[in-house]
Amino acid sequence: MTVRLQSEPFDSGAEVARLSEGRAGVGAVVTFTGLCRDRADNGAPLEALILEHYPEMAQAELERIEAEARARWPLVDALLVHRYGRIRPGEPIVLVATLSAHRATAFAAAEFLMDYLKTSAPFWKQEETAAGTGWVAAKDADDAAAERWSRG
Amino acid sequence: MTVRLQSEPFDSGAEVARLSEGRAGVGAVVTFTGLCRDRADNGAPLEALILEHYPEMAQAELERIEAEARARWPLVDALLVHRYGRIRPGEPIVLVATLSAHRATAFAAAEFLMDYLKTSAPFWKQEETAAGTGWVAAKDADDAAAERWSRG
Amino acid sequence: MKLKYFAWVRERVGLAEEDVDAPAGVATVAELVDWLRGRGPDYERAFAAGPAIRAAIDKRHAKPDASIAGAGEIAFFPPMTGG
Amino acid sequence: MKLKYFAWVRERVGLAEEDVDAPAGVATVAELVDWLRGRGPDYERAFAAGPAIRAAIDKRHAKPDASIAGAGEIAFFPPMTGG
Repeated sequence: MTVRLQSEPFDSGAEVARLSEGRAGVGAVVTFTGLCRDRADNGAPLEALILEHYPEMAQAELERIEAEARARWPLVDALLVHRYGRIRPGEPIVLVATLSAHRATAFAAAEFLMDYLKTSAPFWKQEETAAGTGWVAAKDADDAAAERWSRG
Repeated sequence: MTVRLQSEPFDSGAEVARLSEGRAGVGAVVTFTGLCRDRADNGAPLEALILEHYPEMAQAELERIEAEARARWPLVDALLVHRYGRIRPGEPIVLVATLSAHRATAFAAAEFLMDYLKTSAPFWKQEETAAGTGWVAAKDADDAAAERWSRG
Repeated sequence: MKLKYFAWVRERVGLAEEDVDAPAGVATVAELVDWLRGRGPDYERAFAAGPAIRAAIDKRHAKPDASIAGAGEIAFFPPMTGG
Repeated sequence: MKLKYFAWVRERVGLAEEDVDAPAGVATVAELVDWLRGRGPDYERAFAAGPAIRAAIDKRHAKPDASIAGAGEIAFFPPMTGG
């Protein structure tokens, strides 16, 4: 179980290959990779995203989210990688990978990790466009996505 | 949009890297990789899986499933790779990858593709163990998983 | 028409495929199965599982009451276990 | 105690962090925010968004009515937009 914060780009495929290697009981691997798009939320061409974070809390919060996922589902392993700093279009921002014996577990845990990460991990995005730099507004849809895990 | 049947192993990371390259509007990539476990369904050590398939129908059926996913969700691209023949523990069996602007879409489409593939793509697994070779029984849970997409 | 058999249906019938001419009156998948069961003990054993056996007409899933009129290729197989 | 500010809260306050001694009677996160707003126009502007501003006490999310007694580090920031 690993949580990693870094400014450098990462290679999702290589990360997951390393994670899966020699795991005999794993039948299902689900990955989510969040990429930097080439457009700002308002549609303008995007130069870059700048991700600010609260380092000590980000590490602690991601570890709490991962522990919660492991308590809810029988995971063989999980990986969370999140970048900070300046990120160019096409580059990866975040990676979530879940390894499990069965696919339903791997899917549910990966979605849960992403939903919670979006609403509770202390990262803030700025968009850099020709018009200047502006903070990205939080989306109600993200709160709703995280909320569904606390029902029932 | 690609559907591929092959007997050779594949590299999920490399497949997805190739698929994602230069896709400026993609914010979310979800992958599912199904791996051959080292145990048969009854717990005995597994030597290999042998996958039989109905080639022309498998190709057509996977294309229909993919078209259905594209009709339901706005996907930038999708990839389905399924192996047949002899597969050893630790090797990949199936890969589903979905590329979309947003994560909810990519997750939903990937789960849909896997659920339908499990219950409608004409593949049949045999388990090879020290005790001999036997056909894997279909799981009620797979039918239930596919069924949920037709509700509501 | 051509019949194809897969997995344990294939093993029990003892053939991967064959060409047959079903008699008049055999109009649906279910009627074709009934007729096949009368062709001998291998067929009887292959199709004894009844509703657990799936069919496809010209590479599309077909229900027991589907018409086989004009079908070029009909396949029989157990529930699928891919993925 | 140490206060930390992030994203546009940081920009509006004009500081990334500072050490403060809140007066007696400031017992919760909400009371601390009220007190900070009285410290000048930069603070007023930073905290005018009210409930949209989130807080963390010692690196854990905290509600407005959470007690700040014994807190070593309190952070204020907008809703998160990572991932």
